[in-house]
Amino acid sequence: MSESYDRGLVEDFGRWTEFSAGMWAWVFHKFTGWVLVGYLFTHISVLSTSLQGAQAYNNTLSGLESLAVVRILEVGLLAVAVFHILNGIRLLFVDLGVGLEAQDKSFYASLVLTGVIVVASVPTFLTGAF
Amino acid sequence: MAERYSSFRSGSTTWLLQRLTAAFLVVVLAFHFFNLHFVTHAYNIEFAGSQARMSEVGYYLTMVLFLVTATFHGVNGVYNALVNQGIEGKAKRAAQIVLGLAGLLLVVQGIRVANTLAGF
Amino acid sequence: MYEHDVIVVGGGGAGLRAAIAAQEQGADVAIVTKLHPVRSHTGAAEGGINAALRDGDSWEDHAYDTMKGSDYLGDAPAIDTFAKTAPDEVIQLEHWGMPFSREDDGRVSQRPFGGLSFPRTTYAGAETGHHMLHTLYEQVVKRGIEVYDEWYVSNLAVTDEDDPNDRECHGVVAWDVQSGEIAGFEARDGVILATGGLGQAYDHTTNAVANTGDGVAMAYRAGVPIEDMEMIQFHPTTLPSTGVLISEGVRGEGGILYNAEGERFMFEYGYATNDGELASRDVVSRAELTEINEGRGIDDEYVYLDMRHLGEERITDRLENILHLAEDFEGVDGLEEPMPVKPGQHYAMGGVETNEFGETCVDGLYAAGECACVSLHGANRLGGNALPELIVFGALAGRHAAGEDMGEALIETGPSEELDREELGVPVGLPSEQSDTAEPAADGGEPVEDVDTRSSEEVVSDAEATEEERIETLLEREDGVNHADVRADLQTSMTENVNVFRTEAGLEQALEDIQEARERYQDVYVADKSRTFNTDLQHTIETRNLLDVAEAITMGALARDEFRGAHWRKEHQERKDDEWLKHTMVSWNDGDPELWYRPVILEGHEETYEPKNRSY
Amino acid sequence: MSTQTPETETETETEPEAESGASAAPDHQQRRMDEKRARAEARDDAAAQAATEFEGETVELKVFRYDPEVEGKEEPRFDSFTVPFEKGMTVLDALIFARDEYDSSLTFRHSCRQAVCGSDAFFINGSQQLGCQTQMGDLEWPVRVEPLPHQDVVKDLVVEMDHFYDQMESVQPFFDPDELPDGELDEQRQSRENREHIKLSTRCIWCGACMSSCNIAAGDNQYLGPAAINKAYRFYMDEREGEQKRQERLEIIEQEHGVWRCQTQFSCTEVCPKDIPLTEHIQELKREAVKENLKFW
Ligand SMILES: Cc1cc2nc3c(=O)[nH]c(=O)nc-3n(C[C@H](O)[C@H](O)[C@H](O)COP(=O)(O)OP(=O)(O)OC[C@H]3O[C@@H](n4cnc5c(N)ncnc54)[C@H](O)[C@@H]3O)c2cc1C
Ligand code: HEM
Ligand code: SF4
Ligand code: F3S
Ligand code: FES
Repeated sequence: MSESYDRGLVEDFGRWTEFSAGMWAWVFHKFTGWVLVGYLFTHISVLSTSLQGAQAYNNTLSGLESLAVVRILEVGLLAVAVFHILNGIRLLFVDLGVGLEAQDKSFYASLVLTGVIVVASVPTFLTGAF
Repeated sequence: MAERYSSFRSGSTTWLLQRLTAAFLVVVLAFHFFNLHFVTHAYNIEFAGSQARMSEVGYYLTMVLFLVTATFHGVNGVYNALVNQGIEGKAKRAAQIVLGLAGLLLVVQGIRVANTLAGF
Repeated sequence: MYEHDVIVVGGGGAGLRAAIAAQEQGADVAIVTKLHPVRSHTGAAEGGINAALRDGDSWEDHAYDTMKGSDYLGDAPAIDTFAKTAPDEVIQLEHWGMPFSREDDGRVSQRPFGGLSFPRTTYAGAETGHHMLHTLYEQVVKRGIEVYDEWYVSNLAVTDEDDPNDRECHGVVAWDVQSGEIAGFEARDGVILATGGLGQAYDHTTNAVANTGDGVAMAYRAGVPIEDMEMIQFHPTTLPSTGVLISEGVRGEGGILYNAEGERFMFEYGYATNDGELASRDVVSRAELTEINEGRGIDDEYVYLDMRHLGEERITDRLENILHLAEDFEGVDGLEEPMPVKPGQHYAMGGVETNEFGETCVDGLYAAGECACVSLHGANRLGGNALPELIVFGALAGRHAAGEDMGEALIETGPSEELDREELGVPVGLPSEQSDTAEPAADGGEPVEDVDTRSSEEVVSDAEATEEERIETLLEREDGVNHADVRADLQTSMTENVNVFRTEAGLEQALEDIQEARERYQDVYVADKSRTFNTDLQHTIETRNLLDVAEAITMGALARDEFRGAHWRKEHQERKDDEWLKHTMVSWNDGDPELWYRPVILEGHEETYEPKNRSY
Repeated sequence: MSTQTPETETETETEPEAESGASAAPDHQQRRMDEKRARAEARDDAAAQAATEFEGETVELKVFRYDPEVEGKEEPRFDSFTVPFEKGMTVLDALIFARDEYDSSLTFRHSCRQAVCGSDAFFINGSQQLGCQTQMGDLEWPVRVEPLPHQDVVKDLVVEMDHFYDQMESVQPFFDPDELPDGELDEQRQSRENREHIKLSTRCIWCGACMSSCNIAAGDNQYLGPAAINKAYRFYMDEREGEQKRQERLEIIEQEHGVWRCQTQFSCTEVCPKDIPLTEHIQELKREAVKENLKFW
């Protein structure tokens, strides 16, 4: 049984609403993980401008930092990283077999905490952006 | 029927490494973020500052280790995600090669950057 | 056509044990079953498995309890074999890893059960059957025994000699439910029927929807006499809305029964002043119904079973499953409130007549488990005696079928020369119009006088052809009666008339109803024309089997005018040992059922029994 | 209401026959024909009346239909059935009613009606549950019943289970001790604690709900899946199990498509009708595997 019988629209109908906490956590963790890898690659390439000398490095960085989009993306990155960290810690506990019964609650806690940290950091991140 | 599950390496090592790197990354990533967004603000970063930080051996080593662990963690994570989607055979082999090379490239380039900043 | 040495029909406890035993004898075995083995109803058994394992207990005591419990309608050779072998078989299960409940010293626990003189019921929580079934299936997997699951066996391939004693069974005909393929299965050495119960003849039952007495009906129509069919056990504690069973373990642990007035009626009304709630099942069932009939029931329907006083710890340790059942199927929290219970059909003591090795009178045909009647339970089965029966006689039948020499059996099988016949004043059997189309002999071929000269392969392929035709006919019909209507009417009548309390008029009424249902069944049609997973077709064929077994149950009940074990007759309130120490036998007789009797054997390999008064 | 079919308008009157025997036959014949006609008419009306016929509450059941062989059913679709609601009615009861009263070709597995045979796991209102264990009253109406997701559909609510069985059987799900006590009637000893430890894992009824709910199993066909891993756990943790088989089994479950694939989504644990803490068991085995491997370093 290598392929599943395709139930077409029937298969998908209303399906996503029925995800439970653990599944959402998995989806988010995956998404944030991928974003972080993506960022890691971008990050290193941006920093690579330093190989062409201090001037290039400074120009690139300040050039990017002066863009409002970049600033907003940075907030996004923070959100992604914070969630991945918090949920990652949650997963580490799950791996240790600690608090399995509260796995849904700890997921919600990660979400809330991420929100709080991100909101609190917005002023710092956006200083001088606009 | 065990042969159906033959694999190229034991899953437990990479699984454990993924957790260990994660535990390490929690600390360093938090430090990194805090350092470059709250202590020094990202919009204030200049070559000179980076160079100053990088010249400290401790910091340099931490950053290199950070790079290596993050790369392993990220690349292995992506690979896992692909296997979870059931890739097999050629596709799997290709993923291993591509991801492995990308990771290597990233680490090499990262170290070059670090060296430059540290002024080696 | 498929070919194996031994073919086991049914993947419940009996079938699996038989297959393992035959395989250990070196036979090439296949299990053909309409449900995947782990879905068999053995998995529903809760209470436990009886076996004399400990100091202070002995197999003789177990045998004695069983004989007494049977109300002296059990055959001593069967009972002896059973009680003696059960301990080995139970230990065998333990060695196969079954997760029994344990004592502090790590040995398997035993608890008291109704009708037993020693606490000899081993158990695994309140899910004993589940664990036993899975443990056995695990061994089947280990041995790589072939399983044809979701294959419905619809007929036996038996030769056509006049006298059933001369017939030979060469295999079965089955169809793959999933694809609709009809195929013959040739058995070189033997066919073992292990198809389980027939509770679907009733509408309030603890039995599964798949328990339709297929094996009994198939063997019956192939000429094997069926024995003591009227002996139907009604379990005293089933949930009123679904029939789900509340294990006897609850009473074994100390649960009590009381009526609407809050009286502990087993004692207060003198139904069983010694054993109270732990009296034999028939006694408790009748007590409950008497309470209800006399207006002391709750909602005129049920009584209460209370286990709250046992305390949460003990309940969750030993009866946890009961809490889930009461909650899921009746919405009652067993820790907080008493559970409503009433009697429901539970077990068929009767079935295909076999000797103590599981062999029937037809050569190469065996039966084991609930579908068989080695005559172990007689007129009443003790709680916890069915599961050991599965493994004891399953194993014996398996080994015998695979060729092990076991010597001479003490129990005689098959119609004999001097039949002690009985006529009923009510019509039974096929309605007149059906008799020409009725299968004239065992597998539907032409009857032959002396010897059937066909090769075994021919016998199987002929049977296959007949079966194909029958199914074709059912599928071709465009209009007619839905089997579900017939089945529902049958079930209602059986529950009303052939229940715990039986009256002459009621039994006659039931026979009329069955006769009428038979006639309607002639017009039955299958609405679903698909070959893929056609459950409509399957249920239609099962309904036919239910008609045949229900009729045999009722015939036997009408003829037996005494009160013995589970069989209670309003007009005849005493056990008549002079007249009725004999087994009811029904022979299909090519569509014209015949009722006859065979004496009970009270003298076994080692023990001899004296009928005693059965009081608890 | 168990499996009993509710009374229908075609209930026949049962006048007791005064005389029995052959003379009654023509009579019976006549009555049979009459009844047959009446029934055919009744059936034609049944569908039309359905919605209005029942007194009291009714509930709408939307059932997934598919049959590769039957014209009009080759395309998957939903059929609606109106079923009279009674307190205590389960989804299985409702399905049986729909089948027996409206459409006998409606196909689904079921047997025990008491959550032990594991045949009737369906996708009910968007989650995997046993039909017999799910009260209609506890669901949002209309009730939507589909076959288990991520498995091939054979017909209507029946799915192909072979893959699930294969996975279950691939972990060598059988007991294989190194040695057995040889005294007559000697049993192996097992402590109560150890039995307690494996108790929950032995409850599995092979219903496949967990496997169907797991996204990883959906993506990776070779993944053993929660039920099979739990089965391995049952033996691995049993102190009576032999050392050698224990190692072999550990090797099977720590293959690439074994425990490592589990992403702790917990949906298996949530849907399991026997409340087996599957995720916990899988995690425990991951740790066991790591521990085992660390020993060799
Ligand atoms: C609720 C309940 C609780 C019980 N509790 C206890 C207890 O505590 N202790 C005790 O000793 N006994 C108990 N019993 C009795 C005991 O469980 C049964 O008698 C016993 O399990 C029957 O086993 P079996 O192998 O004969 O049949 P089953 O387990 O019913 O198996 C029958 C098999 O035959 C197959 N089959 C049937 N018809 C066909 C066909 N036409 N073609 C192919 N295959 C077919 C089925 O697929 C199935 O695999 C209990 C019974 C019930 C109902
Ligand atoms: C800071 C602390 C971090 C923690 C605690 C953490 C934790 C985890 C954990 C536990 C997993 C494994 C999930 C599983 O297999 O079940 C994981 C997956 C992953 N992580 Fe991290 N991580 C961190 C940082 C990072 C960083 C910096 C990156 C980017 C380079 C990253 C990228 C990924 C990716 C791509 C995955 C795979 C996601 C998937 O399943 O698709 N993580 N993380
Ligand atoms: S683990 Fe639970 S959900 Fe999975 S098959 Fe077993 S009983 Fe069903
Ligand atoms: S849902 Fe799947 S991912 Fe793991 S926790 Fe359960 S097996
Ligand atoms: S019918 Fe057996 S589990 Fe639901």
